[in-house]
Amino acid sequence: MRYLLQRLGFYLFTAWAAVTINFFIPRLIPGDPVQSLIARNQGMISAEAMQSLYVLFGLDKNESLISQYFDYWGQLFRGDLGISFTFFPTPVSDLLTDSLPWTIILVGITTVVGFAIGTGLGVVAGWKRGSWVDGLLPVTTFLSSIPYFWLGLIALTLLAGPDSFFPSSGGYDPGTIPGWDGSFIGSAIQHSLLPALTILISSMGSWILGMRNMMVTVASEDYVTVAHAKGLPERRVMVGYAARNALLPSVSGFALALGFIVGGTLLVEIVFSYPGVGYQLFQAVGSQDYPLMQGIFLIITLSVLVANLLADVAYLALDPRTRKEG
Amino acid sequence: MDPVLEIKGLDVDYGVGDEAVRAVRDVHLTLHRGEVLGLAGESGSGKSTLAYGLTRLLAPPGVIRGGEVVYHPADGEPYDVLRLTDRQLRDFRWAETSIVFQGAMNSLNPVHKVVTQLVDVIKAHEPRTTKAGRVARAKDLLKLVGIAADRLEAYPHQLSGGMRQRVMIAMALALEPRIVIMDEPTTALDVVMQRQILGQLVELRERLGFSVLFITHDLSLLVEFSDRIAIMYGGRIVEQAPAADLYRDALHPYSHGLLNSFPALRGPRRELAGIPGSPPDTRGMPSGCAFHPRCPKAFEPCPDRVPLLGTPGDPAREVACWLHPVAADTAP
Amino acid sequence: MTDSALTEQSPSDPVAAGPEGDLPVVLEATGLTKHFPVRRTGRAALTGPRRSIQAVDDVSLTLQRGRVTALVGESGSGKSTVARLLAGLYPRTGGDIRLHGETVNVKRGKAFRAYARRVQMIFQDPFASLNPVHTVRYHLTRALKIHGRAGEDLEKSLRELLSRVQLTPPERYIDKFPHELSGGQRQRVAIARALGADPEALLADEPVSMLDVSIRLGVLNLLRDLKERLHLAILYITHDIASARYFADDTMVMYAGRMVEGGDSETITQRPAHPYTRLLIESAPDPDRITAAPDPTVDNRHFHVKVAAPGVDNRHFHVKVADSGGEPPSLIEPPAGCRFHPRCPVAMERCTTELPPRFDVGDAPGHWAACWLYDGAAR
Amino acid sequence: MAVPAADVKAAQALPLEAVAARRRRFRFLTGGKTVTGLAVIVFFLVIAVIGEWIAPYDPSARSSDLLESPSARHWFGTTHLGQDIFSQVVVGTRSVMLVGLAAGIVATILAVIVGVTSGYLGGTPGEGLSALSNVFLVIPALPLIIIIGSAVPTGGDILVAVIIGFTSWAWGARVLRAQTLSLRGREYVEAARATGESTWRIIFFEILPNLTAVIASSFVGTVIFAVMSEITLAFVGVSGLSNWNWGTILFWAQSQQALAQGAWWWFVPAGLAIAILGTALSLLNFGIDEFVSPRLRGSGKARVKGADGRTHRMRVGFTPVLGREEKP
Amino acid sequence: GGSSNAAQSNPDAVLSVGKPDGPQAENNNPFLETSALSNMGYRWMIYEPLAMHNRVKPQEPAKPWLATKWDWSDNFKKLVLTIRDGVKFSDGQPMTAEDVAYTFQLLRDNKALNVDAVPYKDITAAGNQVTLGFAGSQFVNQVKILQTLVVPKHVWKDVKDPALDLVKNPIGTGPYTLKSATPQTMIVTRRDSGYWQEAPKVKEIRYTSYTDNNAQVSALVNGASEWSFVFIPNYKAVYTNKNPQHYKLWFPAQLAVHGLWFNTEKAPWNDAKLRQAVNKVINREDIFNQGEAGYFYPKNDQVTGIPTPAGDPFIAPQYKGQSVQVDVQGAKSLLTGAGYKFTGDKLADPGGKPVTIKLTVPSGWSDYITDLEIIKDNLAQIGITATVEKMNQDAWMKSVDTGDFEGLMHWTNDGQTPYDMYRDVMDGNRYKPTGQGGINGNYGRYKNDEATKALETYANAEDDAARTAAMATLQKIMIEQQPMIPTSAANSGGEYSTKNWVGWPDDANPYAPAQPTLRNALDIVLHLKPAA
Ligand SMILES: Nc1ncnc2c1ncn2[C@@H]1O[C@H](COP(=O)(O)OP(=O)(O)OP(=O)(O)O)[C@@H](O)[C@H]1O
Ligand SMILES: Nc1ncnc2c1ncn2[C@@H]1O[C@H](COP(=O)(O)OP(=O)(O)OP(=O)(O)O)[C@@H](O)[C@H]1O
Ligand SMILES: [Mg+2]
Ligand SMILES: [Mg+2]
Repeated sequence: MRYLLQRLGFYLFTAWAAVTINFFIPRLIPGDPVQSLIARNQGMISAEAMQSLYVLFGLDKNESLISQYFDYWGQLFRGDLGISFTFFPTPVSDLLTDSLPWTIILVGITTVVGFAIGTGLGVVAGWKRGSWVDGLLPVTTFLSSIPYFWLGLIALTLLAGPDSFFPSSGGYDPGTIPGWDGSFIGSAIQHSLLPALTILISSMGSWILGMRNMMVTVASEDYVTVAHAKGLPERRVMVGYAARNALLPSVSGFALALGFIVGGTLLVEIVFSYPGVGYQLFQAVGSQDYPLMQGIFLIITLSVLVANLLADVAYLALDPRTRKEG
Repeated sequence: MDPVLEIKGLDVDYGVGDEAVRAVRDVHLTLHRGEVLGLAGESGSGKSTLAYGLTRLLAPPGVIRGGEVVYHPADGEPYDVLRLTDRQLRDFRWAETSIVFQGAMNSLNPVHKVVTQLVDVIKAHEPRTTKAGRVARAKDLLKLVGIAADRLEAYPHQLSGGMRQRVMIAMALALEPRIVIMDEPTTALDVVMQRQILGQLVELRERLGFSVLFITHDLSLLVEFSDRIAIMYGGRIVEQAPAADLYRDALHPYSHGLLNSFPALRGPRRELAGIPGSPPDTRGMPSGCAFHPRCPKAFEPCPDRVPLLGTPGDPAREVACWLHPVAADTAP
Repeated sequence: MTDSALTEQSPSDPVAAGPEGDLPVVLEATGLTKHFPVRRTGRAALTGPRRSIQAVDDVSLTLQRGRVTALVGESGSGKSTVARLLAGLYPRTGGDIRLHGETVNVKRGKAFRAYARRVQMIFQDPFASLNPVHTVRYHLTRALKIHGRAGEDLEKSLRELLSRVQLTPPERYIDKFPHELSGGQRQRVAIARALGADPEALLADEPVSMLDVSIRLGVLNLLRDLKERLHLAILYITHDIASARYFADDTMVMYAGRMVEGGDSETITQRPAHPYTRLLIESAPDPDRITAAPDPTVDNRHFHVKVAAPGVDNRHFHVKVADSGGEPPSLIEPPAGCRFHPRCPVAMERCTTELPPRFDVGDAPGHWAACWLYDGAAR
Repeated sequence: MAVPAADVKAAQALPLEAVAARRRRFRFLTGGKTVTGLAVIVFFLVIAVIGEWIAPYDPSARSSDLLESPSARHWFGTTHLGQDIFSQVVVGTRSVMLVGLAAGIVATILAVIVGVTSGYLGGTPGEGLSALSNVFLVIPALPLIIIIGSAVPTGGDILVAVIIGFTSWAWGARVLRAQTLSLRGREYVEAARATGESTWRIIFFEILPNLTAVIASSFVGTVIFAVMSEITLAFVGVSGLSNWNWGTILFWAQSQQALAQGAWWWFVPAGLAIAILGTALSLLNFGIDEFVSPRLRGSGKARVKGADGRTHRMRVGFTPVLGREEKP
Repeated sequence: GGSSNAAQSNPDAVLSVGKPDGPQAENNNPFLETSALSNMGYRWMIYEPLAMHNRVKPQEPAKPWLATKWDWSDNFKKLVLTIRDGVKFSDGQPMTAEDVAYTFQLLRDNKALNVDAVPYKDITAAGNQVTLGFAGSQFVNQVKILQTLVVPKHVWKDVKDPALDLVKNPIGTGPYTLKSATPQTMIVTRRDSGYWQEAPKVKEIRYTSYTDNNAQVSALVNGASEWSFVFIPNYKAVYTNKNPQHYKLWFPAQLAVHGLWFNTEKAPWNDAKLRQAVNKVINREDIFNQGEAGYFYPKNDQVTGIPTPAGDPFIAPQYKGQSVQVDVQGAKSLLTGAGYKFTGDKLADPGGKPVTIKLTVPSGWSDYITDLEIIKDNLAQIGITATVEKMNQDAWMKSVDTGDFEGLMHWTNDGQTPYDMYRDVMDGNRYKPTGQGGINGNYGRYKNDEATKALETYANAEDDAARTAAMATLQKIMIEQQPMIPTSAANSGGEYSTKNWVGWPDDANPYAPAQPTLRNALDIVLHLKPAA
């Protein structure tokens, strides 16, 4: 409990600092949302529109950065993330509600699955050094060295096409209407297969490797030898004694990966035209949409922090040594 | 006394080929029923390697190059442990021979409760026992070594070093094995704790009647606690004798030197001679008797020929030294 | 255990031969106290009392020129902390350290360097106290340079230093990395480094505990030789009381952060006064016990401890090891009164409440014990 | 929030690894993985240096061979402007290597400064620095790089490298901090202090040398990250990189919808080059890992011939028994 | 997948429209360019303008729509609109002059909504007539005013802040109503009844927002999208050849240009002779074919810079039919005549300084980058060393705003006459010195009183003759001064498939720009008939 409280202080500080940085960095970029909007439309919006847009976005008022900063905190405490510029006047929170589930479901599930499979293979590779699983390592290393987007594009070209089972873009069939019905969910799953595969392939390598190395380290710990000496079944030694302990360092890596679900998949979403947060962030950056950017950053920051908190809790649960008495 | 374990010509290497380190060479040793056999020798002489080798627990790159480890079960024919299949070996382990490893800190899995680790071993070997029965047994075991039963639920880090060591001893006795191997079980503890644990062990031995192979480099401890002592040097057993005899009259110059390196707590203050020189390099073991470069009494055959372990006269003793020639031939 | 054992000590030691009062005191500590703050977290941080580990409490000792003082005690009793306090590595909570009578109070910078030059420390573990990435030369050169002793003939100083710790010929060792040396050689390098500062006091924290039996002796003999040749004041920390007897002139016993007994080594080992010291000595492995003096009252379970304090009834009491609670006391909330009382077989009422001061035992000059048993002896 | 324990363990194992003669330290170089990695990196470095001279064409020069598939004249084919893709890849190597290395250096220096100092100092300044790296860790690097990248008007590789470096040091700092924390308590550091060494000397001469391997592996890690980031930046068209690199090639391929046009040659070489470089760097990283951690070191043969005539995999818990033919 | 089925047979009379705009937010505010409604173009299906103006033929009179008649008087300072009778909003309420007047009032009172910055003043409704009064001549704003979408007063009067309203349920007079909107797909369906003219054949229009061009193009190729507006490189190979019979694209020019701008205050680019020489060497053919994929921004080589054929009626007779030809020799002699010298093959200005130019472009704007690469090559032919520097978009926007550049590709505004375009290029009233930002057109910092005056005349002239004269002056200045060099025309077009629907506009029948997000989209939908 104390440990958690102590961590909480740390999290609060980190959150504050991160939010502050998130606030200032977009504002240090030259240019403004109106100009970006005009530029994006290359002549489709007339120059006259400029003034009306300034008025619209409330950028005509000259407020100091500091007072904007405090306003921002005020808004945050009211749970108000502001209004997006790109999709003016849609509240940022609405936009996030639209995009977050996609990202969380796609990337969340693949991260978890990737971790599970990767770690499982890593356990075997580390335990049975020199076996075929160990031989997989160079292949997975190569696969994880390929940039996400490139792998995605190649996958798209090779696997997706007019007559292919894999759709080439989007989160679901344009014809279907989101809802909890079979056809929508089926189509959503169908659309998520290719991006999920890409993420899996390129992320699994590092899990395998990390777990394998930990297994090799742990396998030579005395308590594993003792477990052998005790004549326990091999599986029990591998899983209960070696893997159980080797997993600990991976937990924080996994938590961090969970935290980066939101921020780390920009490219996958761009390549697969997936309607998630990553793509939204990319758009927001492109159009100087500070409120949206900030909102997404806030989500990312919070999710990283929450993931870390979860990791702490998981650590607490998994590693009794961190549980302090009294 | 009937033997329970006979080690015959055991050779253990680290690595294979030219790079290999010959850590244990041609060791012959017999462990009798109910005795405490002390194994002493300086660091790196191959004590642990011997202990792990005979149970086949050496981590890579350790390999057993040859020899036999014959186990005499309570009923049935003796068999060679080195020829057991993995399955048989697993069954053999702990039920017949248990090991208390050097550092109790590392022998217990930090993430499992004491009870889990105790129950684990019972479950693996006696799958028919009930869960409650196993836990009750674990409780009894802890009591046996003087730890309150409520410590069952503790994690290793919540116990002191001494308690952990005792948990390991309790675990070693869980299946009432006939042999307990203890590799430096007390070096990390201070003397008060050390004595407590050893006292307990000796008492348990009397009650349960197992044999102990006790490894340490603290000869003074062995003299006090064991029935017989074997001294290792450079991967070989160089002397073997009843404890008191060895203390009174060590035949091998190395044993002599070892005994002379301990300051005595009582009695007159004597000058300590120690052993000159430094331990041999495992990769380039001296020819002949490995101790000859440091031996004050080395003479003509020592650098060339390896002395074999033999009985110098007293049938209870064995020594491998040219000063005490035995009937046996010499090895090249 | 006759008095002859006493007079037998180090007849070869010219300095120690004289009465001890005559020897100049190099380093002196009085009332040395060190409390490590315990990190308070969570709710306790707001409400709970400020707690600390009382690692060292009210420790006084003196190191004299050309004399070895041993500090023994069980693990965690604060021996290393005393050494570190003396070396100036920890700020102290209380007490006073005097170098040649002058109070030292420096933490860093030039003044610390000047102090470090006169008081050097040898660390417990020769495997850990040398930086694996630096050669012997680097280690020694630094020691010489920091203390301005490098001069023009650095090479000569280096050789001299190595020969002094019997690492000869020096060329063979000077460019080696620690991992290329044996434990004993490493420990010698560590000693050479300490000597590089040309100190007056040497604080040796368990200098041999990590070493093999056959190497141990060499290092101890070397230290003794240094003491005799260079007249160093040496603090020898160990938990091997037999080696204290062999090597040290005086011995102090620590228990749970406090000094419990002190006196010359032979007296302490042969006629321990404090029950803890007795326990310690009885626990030490002693082959003679079974071979030389078979005693029917001693078995493996019970230790037969004779209390031979003058003024106290010659009582026999047994220390039942399994019951004596092997656990050292918590240093965060140490037992009131005598810290040993929960484990003491002869604990009295007052032991649980009153802290015993030092009492002269009276059987030998300078032999004292902090135990109420000797209250009468003092009177 | 812990450093992978393997690293910590590894560093602890180092000083104890007395047996390893220095000659054996570099045995990792004989491992196939490391040599391959090193060779590939050296190859790319050479191309980076001489690329401009060996490229058959000016990578920006237009020609009339519009969008041609690979041929003897254009090994990797041409772009929609008739530019030679092979030349683009070759010339683009420099920017990739430069940004990767420069960012790696910047990030590593920052990581060392922040990590080691915060680990060694402890107390408020140490905690502060550690919090700083945590904050940077929490902020997702790639979006941040994109944002800052779009804040600088015109690129220049070095500037991009500096941005990447400045946003990606945090992880290294944290690993180094954990390492330093464990080193700080080492006796040789205490011993140096007792000898009278000054703080900065302890940091630079006692602690840093022991971190070399960790620093090297964090450097390699950052280089991988920097290369990927640079390419990503170029690919999404954010960075102000004004010259050729593999990312810009992919950007052009993507914006001209090369794959839809069937111009696979536009995509494949640059992507493969990235993957090969990344693999090479990872391989090098293994090498460093194995160099640091004796336990990861492939300990000679993994299989031996057993007494029963079959080969056994060396494994924990079941020591193989060799054939007995050697003994009489 | 199911996506391709939709296009194969079309029993539901569905039209699939696509745009590469990424996920949309549910936002149907017809006044905001940022709403999904505007982005995707279904705004035109729900709301209707007062008159339908064909951008492809800007001189053609607009078709009466919600207004049956409009009369300008008082030199375009007063407009009387006659509102159509019998028009009903989709909620059944009739549309009246009140609603029209209310719409104009909204625009007047909410600066943020008045995207065209029309200076509305007096607005009155009487009977079926609405009268608008202005302070100045609205000649150049005529179409903008007539294109105003009419919103129902009974709905909007309750809206608290029209600029911040998301309009969940848009109600207009158009033939379609919003059925559903998700970030990816928005569907409008035909009104059952009550549309004031013949109902369209298309029953349902599905707007899908694809995340990027690639996705949109493949949707077009596999038939998931039947109508779109997206850049397709190598369009023949990628798109039309996949189904030459049905897959079409049509990108007619409109009255706006893209071209090379100079900061005309920076030497040597303040020299019109130099700019003219550059104009002579720029290869518009290459730009069109390579940079604009052979169709995207149509080649514009009219000497006046006015895109044809849309601009044909405005071109002064003396310039009619004249186009710029690449003429390296001519350029060279022009330069040497003006005192420039060639040393080797490098050009030096009369002062002896080598002539160089730094061309800047946002990184990622691939067509502009390509254009500039071509221009760079072209300039090398007359010894000018050009460098193409990619910078990030925001910095580039800023450099455009403050004039901190030497040369760049940029666009001009469009309008129904070339006035808007010329005004963007050379309106002295918009001049701000280099370094000062907040500029709104005239990025080249071009200052020419004659041009400024001609622009004023054109906007405020009381008769067509004066306007024609002013336009001719502007054209003359453009040719002689070349304040910027138009390279391509802006377009307003799109890709469409005739597989399920026919009746699309094309060269033969250019009744509207084929772009789903322009006002004429409704007109096109009304023209569509199921393919036989
Ligand atoms: N993995 C290994 N690879 C190579 N040599 C090894 C390995 N493990 C041990 N050795 C060598 O084998 C010899 C015997 O080691 P062993 O651990 O058996 O000694 P020990 O007698 O138990 O020493 P200690 O008293 O220090 O525990 C030593 O010289 C050691 O250096
Ligand atoms: N830096 C520190 N912070 C907190 N507590 C400490 C610190 N150093 C030592 N202690 C505590 O102080 C007590 C005394 O430790 P010290 O190292 O002095 O014992 P020691 O007698 O040297 O033991 P050993 O024989 O095991 O070396 C122990 O309880 C230890 O946990
Ligand atoms: Mg051992
Ligand atoms: Mg200590």
